[in-house]
Amino acid sequence: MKMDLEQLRKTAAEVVARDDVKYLVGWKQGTYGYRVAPGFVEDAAGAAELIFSPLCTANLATYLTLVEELPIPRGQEPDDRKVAVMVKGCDSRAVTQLIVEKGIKKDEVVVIGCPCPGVVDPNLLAEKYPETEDQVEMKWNGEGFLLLRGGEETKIARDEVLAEKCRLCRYPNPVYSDIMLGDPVEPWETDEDKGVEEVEGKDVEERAEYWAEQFDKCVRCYSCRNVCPLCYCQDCVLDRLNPTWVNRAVNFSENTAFNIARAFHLGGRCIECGECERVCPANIPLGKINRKLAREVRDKYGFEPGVDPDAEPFQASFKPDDPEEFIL
Amino acid sequence: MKNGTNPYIPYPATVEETWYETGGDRCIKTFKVVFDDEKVRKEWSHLPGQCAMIGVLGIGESMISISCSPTEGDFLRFSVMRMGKVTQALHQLEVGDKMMVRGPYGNNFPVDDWQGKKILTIGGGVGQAPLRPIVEYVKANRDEYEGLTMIYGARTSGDLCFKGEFEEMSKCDDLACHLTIDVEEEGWGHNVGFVPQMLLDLNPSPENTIVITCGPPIMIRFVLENLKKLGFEDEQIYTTLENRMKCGIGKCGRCNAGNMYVCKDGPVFSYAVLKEIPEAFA
Amino acid sequence: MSAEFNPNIVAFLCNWCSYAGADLAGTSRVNYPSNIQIIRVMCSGRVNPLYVMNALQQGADGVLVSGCHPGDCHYMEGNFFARRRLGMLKDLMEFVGVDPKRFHMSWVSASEGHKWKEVVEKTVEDAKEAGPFEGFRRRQIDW
Amino acid sequence: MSAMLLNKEKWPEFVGKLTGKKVWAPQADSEGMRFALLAEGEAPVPDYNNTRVPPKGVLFPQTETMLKFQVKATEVDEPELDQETVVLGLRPCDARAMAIVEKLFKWDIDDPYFIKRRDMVTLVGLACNDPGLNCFCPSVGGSPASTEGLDLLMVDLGENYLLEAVTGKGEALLKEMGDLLSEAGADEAKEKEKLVKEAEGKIKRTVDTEGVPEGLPGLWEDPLWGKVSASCLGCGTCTYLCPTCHCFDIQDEVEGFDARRCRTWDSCMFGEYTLHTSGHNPRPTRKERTRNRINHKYSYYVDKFDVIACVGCGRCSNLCPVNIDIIDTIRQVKEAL
Repeated sequence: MKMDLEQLRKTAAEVVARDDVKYLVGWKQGTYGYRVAPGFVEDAAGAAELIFSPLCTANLATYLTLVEELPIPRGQEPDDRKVAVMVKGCDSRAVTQLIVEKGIKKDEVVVIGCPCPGVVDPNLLAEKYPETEDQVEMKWNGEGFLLLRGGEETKIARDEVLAEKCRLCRYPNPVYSDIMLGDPVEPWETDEDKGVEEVEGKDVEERAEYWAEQFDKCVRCYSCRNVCPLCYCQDCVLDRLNPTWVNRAVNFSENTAFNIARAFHLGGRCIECGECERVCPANIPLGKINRKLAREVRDKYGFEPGVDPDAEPFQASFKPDDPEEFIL
Repeated sequence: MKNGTNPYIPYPATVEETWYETGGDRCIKTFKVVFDDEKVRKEWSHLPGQCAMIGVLGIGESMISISCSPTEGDFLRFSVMRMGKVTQALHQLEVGDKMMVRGPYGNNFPVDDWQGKKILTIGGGVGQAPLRPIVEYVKANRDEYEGLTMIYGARTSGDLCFKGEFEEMSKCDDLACHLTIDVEEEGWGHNVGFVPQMLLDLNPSPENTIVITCGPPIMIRFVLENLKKLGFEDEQIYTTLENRMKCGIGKCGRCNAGNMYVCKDGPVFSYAVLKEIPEAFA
Repeated sequence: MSAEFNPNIVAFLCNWCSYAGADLAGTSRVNYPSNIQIIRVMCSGRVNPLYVMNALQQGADGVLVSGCHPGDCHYMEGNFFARRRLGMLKDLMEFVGVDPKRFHMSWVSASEGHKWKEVVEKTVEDAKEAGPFEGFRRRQIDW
Repeated sequence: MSAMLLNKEKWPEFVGKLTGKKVWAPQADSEGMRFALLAEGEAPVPDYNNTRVPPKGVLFPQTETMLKFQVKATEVDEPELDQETVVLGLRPCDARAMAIVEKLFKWDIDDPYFIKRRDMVTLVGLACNDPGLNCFCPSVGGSPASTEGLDLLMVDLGENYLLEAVTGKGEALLKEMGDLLSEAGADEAKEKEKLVKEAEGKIKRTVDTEGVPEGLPGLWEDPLWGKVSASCLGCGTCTYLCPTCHCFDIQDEVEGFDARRCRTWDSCMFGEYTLHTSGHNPRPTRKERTRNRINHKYSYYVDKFDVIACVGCGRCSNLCPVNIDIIDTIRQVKEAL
């Protein structure tokens, strides 16, 4: 697949030029190395900086709900213009799920879909090809990737650096979009979810030990929660002090409670974009918990979030014949 | 307290008297407390404008301004509005119950520098609590100050704090007390209208006068505007700030307004200082 | 262990069926283990997963949630939601290493005093098998 | 001060001689390095770039019990802090951060917990021979072999460590080691100088802070804050992983009848940090919070303590999930001046 940057920038410029669009969120070159930063584009000049490459891991749908709503000063009209956002396949599921939950309305956003042949895991990439201060360009190259740095071209095999979420991805093409860029990509054979299976294979005590080690590292920076496009409560229950569900103390007990509660609140809602795992400064494999829950929901309840904008939210609905073999 | 002891240790104080100043959902309750430990009581000294961390063990602590003047006696008074977790717990305290107190924190009104001047206090709602000590201080040291004028307003007569104390004040000729409420009420013998407007109507002379104002941010904003109209200089105007606080001693970092820690460098600021801090009225 | 381990069980019972069922068990003099601490909630659908976690954090060795039979809910459908959510919670807790024997859910109607006895017996027995809960209990080691 | 040599083969013996003290050292966990207490008999060689979480927790633990008490009682107990501690192999930037934070904790009223811990700790630093990608310590007054805040500095000379005592505590530690060490000569000193120079040369990214502390207040309403903070997620990664960030929250926790008052790290990037009970928030959006973070480090702290509260360790740039890069931010500030 060829992602035509010209076309992307032209489309972006057209969208931001529209009267009913406030700004566009896309990806732009980061400040150094393999970094890619979210770009907030308001004019054609900004649109010319946008990129779409295998380094664009960030899920920009989170910015749809992240903006603080301040009271509008008396005499001023609310700014009702739309926000445009560029999405990959997985990100588009977040948008869909937000629409399902009425977190956003369809007519509040302009979704620009980018079919995605899979992005890289920046950690894996840096491990194999050390990061330098130079800005790099990265491209999809047939089955693999092409890394351009300081006039040098390096071919990298796909399996070497492909992000885990992409190996398991079943929706490389946006499921929901207003404008689609380029041609759809061919979905690929997905692997077995080895990460989840490995944990499932342990017995209960080994699992407890495994997660104890993981949760013990948690510093409770809440980046997993904040980056999640579907964690958008104004007043998070895990922040509350009256009553206090989870203490502020950072120890294994509270960290576990925090992480279980976070994962549970994403049950039947997680769209497996892998952002929580990517941003975690302690490298806790949060994706495993989320994917496990998503798989249970899919297998037991036949529900998949973020696919159908007209679906009922999973936790706020039921079927009379939901499984109940666990009930005494 | 002094260096060498752990400043985070609160001392038990017994509630001697308590009463409600106002009613309603966000009611204000005043506590008169006395330290249990004789030594703590002796070592404690505060000046008008300072605050203390008061709380209940197992719930938490809040920074509350001390609403009595040291001239009143060996006790402390706090007027607390019921808002959150800690203040709800405080409101459940009755006479004889224990409150944990540490402090005093923050700077104070420069009462010594103000000797020989006229004092004008402008308060709104619970904002009268930090102003009450200065009123009491001036009342106790009448010879040293030229006079005291108090402007105090609230939404309704029921929202006025320290109501019982104003009657007596208006009897003295060098003390003036002007009360106002937002909306007309039956049997209300005082002014009706907003505080900033009342200030304009009274038209106090800026000469040899110090103004201290405290109240809701919106009131402070208009009071400041009107004071400027009346010709007051920035150095003559004082106010107190508030921010979320945890430690009270300038360590925990959250109460900063610009480069000032409200708990250490404040809460009393002159407008001359304050207008240089961009965050002060945020 | 010489003395027999007596687990602490926290039970969240719905006001309309299970609580009445437990009541019936009491008034009918049905003997059942006394390890259980009952917390009455209006509906099993009201049981927030955080309740379950908090119970475990604060020293419960097992948790039981009990509500009306499907279709009998006083609020028409509360227990259907509970079934979905708590089923998911059970899977999740199992995945993070909480013994599934520690968490049970049951349907007990107001007339099922004997079923209540069975449910409690099963819950207590399972919790005994799982042993004292040491997992993410709020320990005081660093206090 | 005296300079000594320690053969690397004797490293386990060196560590072994620290018995009776708590020893913190960088250790590998499932993903990367972190500072942790050494178990008896362990002596991992400090061979690492830097830990993800700074060692500030040794002096300022993420969760610290301040007071212990019983529910409904009025008596409080203080926890006992009396064990000698050694931190092995921390980086000069992190040690410098401790010296910077100490200024605040000693300002006016002493913070008893920090000070007590500081008095009982011996900081043994390890100079950087191979600085990381985002290291910029020379730009903010540090150096790969800075001794500020350290008691003892180690320099990796290949086969040996060069140990230079900086304070009396470091000297005492050297004495304890007795004949494990041998006297260092002029050659080693030269070797060290060469390595430090090399290390400084390897630092690629720099910032120019000239005029930034004085200029920042004037940029209060500058559009750059909106631009910098637009992509901010409002998480605490940058602040929790910052060796100089020192804000904390105090909470009471109850467990049965036992209760404690504890403090935990807090972050100015959280909305809840400044939220008043009334619902009013003086810093309502990420823009104000980002502005406060940069101002606090580069302006307010300079006003109060005459030093920039950033040591150039590069952690926030490294780990920010959305590439808010402090080096680039200061560059933008500089441009806007």
